[in-house]
Amino acid sequence: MATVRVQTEPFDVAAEVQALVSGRTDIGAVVTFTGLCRDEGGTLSALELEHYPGMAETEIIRVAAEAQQRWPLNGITAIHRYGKIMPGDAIVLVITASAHRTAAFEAAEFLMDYLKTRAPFWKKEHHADGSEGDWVEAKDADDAAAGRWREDM
Amino acid sequence: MATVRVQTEPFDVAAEVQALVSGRTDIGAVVTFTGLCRDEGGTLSALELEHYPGMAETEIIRVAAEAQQRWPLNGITAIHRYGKIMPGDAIVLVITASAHRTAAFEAAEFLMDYLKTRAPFWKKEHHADGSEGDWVEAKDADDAAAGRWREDM
Amino acid sequence: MTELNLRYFAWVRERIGTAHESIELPGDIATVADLLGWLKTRGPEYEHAFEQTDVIRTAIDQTHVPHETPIAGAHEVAFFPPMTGG
Amino acid sequence: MTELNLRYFAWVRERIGTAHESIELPGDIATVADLLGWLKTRGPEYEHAFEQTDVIRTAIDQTHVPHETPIAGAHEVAFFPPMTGG
Repeated sequence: MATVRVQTEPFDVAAEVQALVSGRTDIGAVVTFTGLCRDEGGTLSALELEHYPGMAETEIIRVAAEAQQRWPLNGITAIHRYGKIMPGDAIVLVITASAHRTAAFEAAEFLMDYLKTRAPFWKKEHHADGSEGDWVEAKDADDAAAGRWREDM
Repeated sequence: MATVRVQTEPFDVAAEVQALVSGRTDIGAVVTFTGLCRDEGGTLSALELEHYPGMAETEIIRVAAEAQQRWPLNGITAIHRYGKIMPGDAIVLVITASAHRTAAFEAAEFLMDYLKTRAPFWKKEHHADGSEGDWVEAKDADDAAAGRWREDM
Repeated sequence: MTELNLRYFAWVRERIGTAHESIELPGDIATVADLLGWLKTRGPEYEHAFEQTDVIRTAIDQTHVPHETPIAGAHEVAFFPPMTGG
Repeated sequence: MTELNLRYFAWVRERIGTAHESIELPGDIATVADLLGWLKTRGPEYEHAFEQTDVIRTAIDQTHVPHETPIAGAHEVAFFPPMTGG
């Protein structure tokens, strides 16, 4: 019961939520997370997202399956875009639905933490002044965020 | 920078998100929480939500202000409905926007935990078999969830 | 004697049979707890509503307060069960 | 000699100057670490891409693996920097 897509096109959060909850009366909580491209105080003109086709979908499906094992969920949607993304535009969407709010919140956070550290996507910055930008560096904070879900800890 | 409403009418999550993020390029993360009426395995035909007019808005505004002091947020929207709510329909909406995902997630959870324990709303169940339902009892789990945000702990 | 507006919500309201009333407050009532004790003497419906005072939540002028709070200067006191919104 | 498909992403791809290539794998290469060591001998662009092998992430047939993993039976090995999606 997970919908996973990797695409260049923008996504419609409302339509994705609707697809998940429509006609159901057993869902008590829906959490959505949308990750957006920031312009970093006007210095960034776009992000270029590269991905590993095939593996990207596989890793997200794996993370979604793990979330469904850990929490009692009615459904999961995870969509990750690639290609050129402008400031203010959405990059990633995660939706979780559950009978109870704690499961929905925790599963959404888990999905985002794991997406960031396991799904093969890389961001390159394009500078507003036209100069070539750098590849965004992975953050230790993201590894730490993913680490807190380790069950052996 | 908080939008707080207490109303009988349904709300439009997409429109509320749009109102919060439109034209901005400093937001990196938007979390929405929607609380829905469950039919409890078909036994519940509706929930009747009673509230304390005036105090309900005041308490939600207070909780939103506290969230804004604790986390670096770009904006908060909190909408709570009252009156008769059918299974599958939305009761409450919380939206948080921030540069970073952790702040947005934590603030949304905080808002929901505090809404549940501080905002003067009460739910009465209407049974599907036509018999008079009971008032929903407050859960110790909700007090515990709110308690974890105490800064003196 | 001071006039005080009382409001009741949810099952407190149902048991008492009214959503609000104005009362003349006897002079020897200092705190919320005193007021609850006095209200319980006003009839079986009040006794039923307030039989377990420890579960009753109180707001003075729309702010949550504990039962030991003085009610001097209050315009409106509300009694209700623990909240179940969200 | 076995044919192996190699894929490179992000700055690993940029430094090497190609996104994928097919190589004939020398027989004495057993693990991912061996493969990285051998690739570094193929020219300055490879040396630059793999100068810090501890930051290089690897996938064998689209599954993350540590550097000590044997590559026998692999069809596709990918090298890339730590992921920065989400």
